Amino acid sequence: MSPESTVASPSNPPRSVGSVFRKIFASPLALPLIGLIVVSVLMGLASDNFFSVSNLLNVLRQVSVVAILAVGMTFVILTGGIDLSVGAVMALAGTIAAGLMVKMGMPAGVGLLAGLLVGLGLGFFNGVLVAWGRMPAIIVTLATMGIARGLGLIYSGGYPISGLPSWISWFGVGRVGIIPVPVIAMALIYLIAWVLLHRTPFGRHVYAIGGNEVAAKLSGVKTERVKLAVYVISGLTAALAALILTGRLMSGQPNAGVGFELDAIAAVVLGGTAIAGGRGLIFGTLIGAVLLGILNNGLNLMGINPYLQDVIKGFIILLAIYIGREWR
Amino acid sequence: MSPESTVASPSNPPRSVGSVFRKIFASPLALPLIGLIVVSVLMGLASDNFFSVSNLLNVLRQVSVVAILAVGMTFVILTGGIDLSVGAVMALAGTIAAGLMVKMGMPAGVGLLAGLLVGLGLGFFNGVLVAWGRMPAIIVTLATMGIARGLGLIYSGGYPISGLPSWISWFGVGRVGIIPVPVIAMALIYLIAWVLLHRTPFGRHVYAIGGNEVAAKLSGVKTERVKLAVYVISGLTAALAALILTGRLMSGQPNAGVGFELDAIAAVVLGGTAIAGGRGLIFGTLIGAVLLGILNNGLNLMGINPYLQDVIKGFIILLAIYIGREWR
Amino acid sequence: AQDKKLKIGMTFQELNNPYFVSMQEALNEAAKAIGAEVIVTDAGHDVAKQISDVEDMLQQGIDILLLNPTDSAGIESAVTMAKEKNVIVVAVDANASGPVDTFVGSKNRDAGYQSCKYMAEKLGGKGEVAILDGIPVVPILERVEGCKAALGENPDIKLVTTQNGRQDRSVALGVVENMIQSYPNLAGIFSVNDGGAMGALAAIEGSGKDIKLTSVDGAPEAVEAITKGGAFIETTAQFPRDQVRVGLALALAHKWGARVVPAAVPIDVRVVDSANAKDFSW
Amino acid sequence: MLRLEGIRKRFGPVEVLRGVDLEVKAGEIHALLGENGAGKSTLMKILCGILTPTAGTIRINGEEQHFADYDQATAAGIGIVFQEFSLIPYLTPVENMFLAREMTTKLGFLDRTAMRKRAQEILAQLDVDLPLDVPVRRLSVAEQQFVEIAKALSLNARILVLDEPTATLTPSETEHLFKVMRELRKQGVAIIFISHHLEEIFEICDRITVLRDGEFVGDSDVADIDNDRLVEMMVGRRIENSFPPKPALLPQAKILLECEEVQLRRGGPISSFQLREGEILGFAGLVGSGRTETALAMLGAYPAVRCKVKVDGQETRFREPADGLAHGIGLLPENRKEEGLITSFPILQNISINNYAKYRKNMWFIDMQKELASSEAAMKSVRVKAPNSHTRVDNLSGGNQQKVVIARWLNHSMKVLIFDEPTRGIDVGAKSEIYQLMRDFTAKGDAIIMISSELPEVIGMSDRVCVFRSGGIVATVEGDAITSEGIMTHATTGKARNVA
Ligand SMILES: Nc1ncnc2c1ncn2[C@@H]1O[C@H](COP(=O)(O)OP(=O)(O)OP(=O)(O)O)[C@@H](O)[C@H]1O
Ligand SMILES: Nc1ncnc2c1ncn2[C@@H]1O[C@H](COP(=O)(O)OP(=O)(O)OP(=O)(O)O)[C@@H](O)[C@H]1O
Ligand SMILES: [Mg+2]
Ligand SMILES: [Mg+2]
Repeated sequence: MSPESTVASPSNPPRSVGSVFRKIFASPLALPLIGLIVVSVLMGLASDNFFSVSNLLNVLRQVSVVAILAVGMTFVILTGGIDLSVGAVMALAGTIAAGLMVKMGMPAGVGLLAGLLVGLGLGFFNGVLVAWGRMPAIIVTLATMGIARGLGLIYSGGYPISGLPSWISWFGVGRVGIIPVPVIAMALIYLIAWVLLHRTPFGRHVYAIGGNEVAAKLSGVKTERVKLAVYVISGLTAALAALILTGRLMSGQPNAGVGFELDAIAAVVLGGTAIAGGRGLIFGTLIGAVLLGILNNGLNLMGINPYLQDVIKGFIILLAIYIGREWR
Repeated sequence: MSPESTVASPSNPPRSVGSVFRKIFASPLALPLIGLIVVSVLMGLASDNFFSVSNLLNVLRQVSVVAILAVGMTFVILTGGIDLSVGAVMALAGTIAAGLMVKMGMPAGVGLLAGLLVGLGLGFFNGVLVAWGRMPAIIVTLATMGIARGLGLIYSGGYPISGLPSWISWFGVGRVGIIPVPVIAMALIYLIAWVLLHRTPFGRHVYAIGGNEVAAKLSGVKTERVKLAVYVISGLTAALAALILTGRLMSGQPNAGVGFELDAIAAVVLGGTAIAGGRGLIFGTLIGAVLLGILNNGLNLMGINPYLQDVIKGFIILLAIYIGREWR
Repeated sequence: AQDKKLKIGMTFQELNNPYFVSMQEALNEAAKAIGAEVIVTDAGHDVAKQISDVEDMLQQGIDILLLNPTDSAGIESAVTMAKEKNVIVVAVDANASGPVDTFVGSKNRDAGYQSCKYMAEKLGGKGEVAILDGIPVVPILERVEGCKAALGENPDIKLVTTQNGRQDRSVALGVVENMIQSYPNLAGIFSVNDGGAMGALAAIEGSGKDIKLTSVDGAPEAVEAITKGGAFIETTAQFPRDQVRVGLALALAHKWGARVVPAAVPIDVRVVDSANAKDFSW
Repeated sequence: MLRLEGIRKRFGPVEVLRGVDLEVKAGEIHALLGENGAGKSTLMKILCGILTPTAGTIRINGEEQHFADYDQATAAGIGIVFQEFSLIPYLTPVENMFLAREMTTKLGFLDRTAMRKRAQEILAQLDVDLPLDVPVRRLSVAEQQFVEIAKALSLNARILVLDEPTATLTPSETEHLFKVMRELRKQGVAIIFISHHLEEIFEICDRITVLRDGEFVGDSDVADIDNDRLVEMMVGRRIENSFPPKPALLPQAKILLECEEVQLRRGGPISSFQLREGEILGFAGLVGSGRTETALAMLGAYPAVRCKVKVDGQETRFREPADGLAHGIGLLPENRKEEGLITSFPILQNISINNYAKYRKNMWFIDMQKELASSEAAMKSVRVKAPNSHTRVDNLSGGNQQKVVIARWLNHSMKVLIFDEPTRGIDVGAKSEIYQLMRDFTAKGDAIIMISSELPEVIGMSDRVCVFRSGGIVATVEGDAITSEGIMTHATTGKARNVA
């Protein structure tokens, strides 16, 4: 943004071993990755259990819910928007899905479908208001957050909804080989997101809108539709996260996921995506989410006083962002 | 932002009754104000108690804490930043102030001063990282939020700190005539903020940075210092809000103010300030904060089911923003 | 307010927890029986909002305030204000500072003590245990205190860690998963409430380890899990409905002019385990 | 081929186009001329469906057209290069060129090889060599300009609108652009060309249409008109010699600003220069020769490797432009929209933004009356065309925006002004006024550094000229040595570096 940041870049880098290395280093993923490695090593030194396979899979499984929310958040932030409703939408989707199965005795498929529709519907609602209503995303999604939480509580009457068919837990705790199902789901969703962002016109348009919305519109990008789509995607990933969370908790929880939106945003920004939009990589978000998960896990493993954990986490996030700030 | 939205402003408005009316209507304050009036009338119709003097003063007193936080938030948002740490900073300032008085037996003045210093210090911390560290405000202040909460809990051991000298309650529940002290404090702070924003070079620079930071910098505005200043102001208003809150709660509460940052942001945006910065009026923020307070109060007075209140509040906020969106 | 219908206001620290929801249900039933009007608010764990809620209720002219404070010290000014308006104030579940007429609440220290004593017995008096803490408010802190006292009576039981699950199922799940990773020999977990315990249960089941879980509350889900058998072996039940019923009764007694109403009515807690879980409900 | 008839457009109470006609034939380069704010860009936006006219018709090949948006216009064969850039800064040239009309494989995925190939074809047709894999924000202004043109051409436009494309180009690049335009003309493309450089009109255009204050003034074949007549049509009066006379340089003039040892990049050339009171020092060179960076480095707005500055003989270090301001040195940036204007402010506050020391009241407060009076005077002195000083700057025409930024600095009591491309996008009439204002400024003993890519301006205005090449000053010429041959030789000798 500042005049200094517009420094000439090497055009047509010469191919050599050094330059390959430099190119890796020049990738926007490099710094989040370095942050991840540094934090992992620190955690490994401080706690013997950290680097066990079972613990690493444990971290990935814990991370999966926020990481999946962060996929939708990445799309939204790339267009220069924000979605504060993801945690509440996730809770509502899980609650409705569980409620339909348990309270209304519907087949599980109907419940899951309804959960997805809740996510899509609220995403659509956000998207329409932001894109055509031209209302600021932060306030639209804040309002949606309140609405979704309220609806979840009304529907459930404040009680968590348990008594789900036991196979639902497969989504949360199942494994394929040794890999937990949530981790596989997360990997798949990230792959799809990457293809969407980097191999389709839609992805280009997402980046273009974040880069310069007026110019994108002038070039013929259907900015409203693209913006609608990113909020719908965010609603969809929230519903998918709900599925995994429901499998993990084996119940529909209207108050689940409070504050998850902030974790998802932190993951996106830690991953190197510019909060103003236009720049960022989806795998950066994955790195950011894992970084946050490792912080939680490692500090827990070390048995640090929980109050102190918040403080340490805050400083480490600051440090990670500071190191990586050139890319922002 | 769209080409069409940049409508010409009235040129040399002719003086006539119609045009005075039009001018009032053309002020960016008009729409928030209309929203406020409409909601008030609705609430008045729905509940007999709403329009009593005692209830209106009651609403203003309830609003005061968030309204004061929203002053600092307005400065920050005008520069294009955001401060998610205000709620946590407020809690920490109150906790430290109470702790010094009660646990360490210091004179009340020292405690209050320490509270203010906590606010200033954390604001300074945010400001330095955002201005000179060039880190995104959303993530810096998110981290500060975690740090401040953690510190408050560590300091207090998780217990609220009570046993304050009873005169402290004057700040929260005292009255001058029939006007509650928090309301007077709020009015004073808004006046000072208005003068700062509209009658001093500093205020112009705040708006300029939000309008175009690069241009402001190249034309000789000390953008870093101004940005530092707005975060310090935000920390200061958080500390002032803490004083009133402590008076109301008669204790230092490390858990107080969770989510207040979102209320403050909602007040700012409802008041017509552009979330991207550069445009907005401080009295709009006051209107926004009062609107939120009236919603809470009115829905309570009507005895609406608390779950449903969230939903209704969400929709009314959306409606208010939709009506007022032309100014954004 | 022309007709002299009795107005009862109750402010809850939160209403997305079955414990408080069942209180609300009991209140509605009781009020219906005596033909009173009920106003309910949800503070969402925010004292400042709770004070505002009380202020709003006072504007509506309530006669009785049943107060479930999210923070005992912080709510004092609301109590004072209510008393200034001659409203009868009864604190329910957690006490409040200030001129409260009566406090009705569980013996929280006892609850923590009994849960952890039960666990210690089932562990044969030895092994590593952990505490899953919650939001730092007085009742929760008392439960932890009670638990630690019970554990302290067993020299071979080692309290290896205390982590905060924020009484939230999803947070607790992750925290307990990590606990299990870092303390492979963990034999028991005490959760300060059933919400956190349900998350801990999911984590324990996911790990496939033999870890015994006890908790406080007696929530339907917890009771169901205990009935089924498994890791969740005990919850020390509170009686939320009875707390409200007793609280309302005492408030009415005040209203009718009784002068020797007890200032505090501790409500007993009861150990619920697989033996008696079938027959227990709030 | 294209006929616009009776086009009218009003924005609120202001009617900016009042019945304009325009007729363009296939294979013709048609100049659209007029003062700043005459309505040229507005008319072109209407042609492209971005604005809807209040009245009037658009006909293409005799058929009446109503474009709801730019897409429909492009479908009808219209392509435009906007006055303000419309590229996405973080996307590469190829991505920008095919934005919103990406080529895809049968499965709906991007066909990146095909797009790259097509982009290379178009660029080859333009004879332009660009790095294709870096985000466009890293390209020079000229390179960005060619990306814009390539983007418009990738639509196979039959009608191509170029709104002041040469404002940001150096002569050699302009020449290059003209070659491309001639080629396109041969292919039967109709080109509408907007420029304030009249010599360009005579060089390349076939016909002209002139607007004044939103009205159609007349049209003509270029062959039938001369420079003076053209200016008269545009401005409504005659303009004499546009450069004010150069005063004699005092030999004992004090040195106001001295720059010893500026090095922009590690290993790059080291330059130095002196600025004397009462003079205009020109910075000439090709685009990318480091003029802007040198100026920014002096003010601490660009991280140079080395930069030693002396003000009034005192060694000084500027960490940011505010330090320069405190020493009486101000900068008019080259890019008004991104670096100059506070777009959310009205004209008034854009002028007063950095000048509050002048309007102070009771120590801390702004004297609003003084602010208004002084800023309005400044606004008048550069003749900003706007209803009043409360008009928002984003509603102004490009040239008028530039004038607002100039007014900001002329209203200041500065000792040294660095004007980076001061007349970019300014019409002929206003240009000579600005030249006069610059001379008035130096006549008080103050000095100006003028960075300019317009050779005639450099020659006409500068008392001395520093010529830049690849990041440093290679020569300083003075007096009669200031000739276009002289400057160009210095600017290009050695490794001739042609951006385009
Ligand atoms: N935003 C930018 N990011 C990276 N490199 C840039 C940027 N702008 C210019 N450059 C490069 O920096 C070098 C010097 O540019 P600069 O703008 O200082 O040149 P200049 O001589 O002032 O030319 P002009 O003002 O005519 O564009 C050029 O190589 C150019 O490609
Ligand atoms: N959106 C708008 N709202 C109000 N007025 C506008 C708007 N856009 C342009 N104008 C006004 O219309 C007039 C014509 O502007 P336009 O940009 O077409 O001028 P131009 O001939 O291209 O000038 P230049 O040579 O400076 O680029 C100007 O007076 C400008 O202030
Ligand atoms: Mg123009
Ligand atoms: Mg330049």
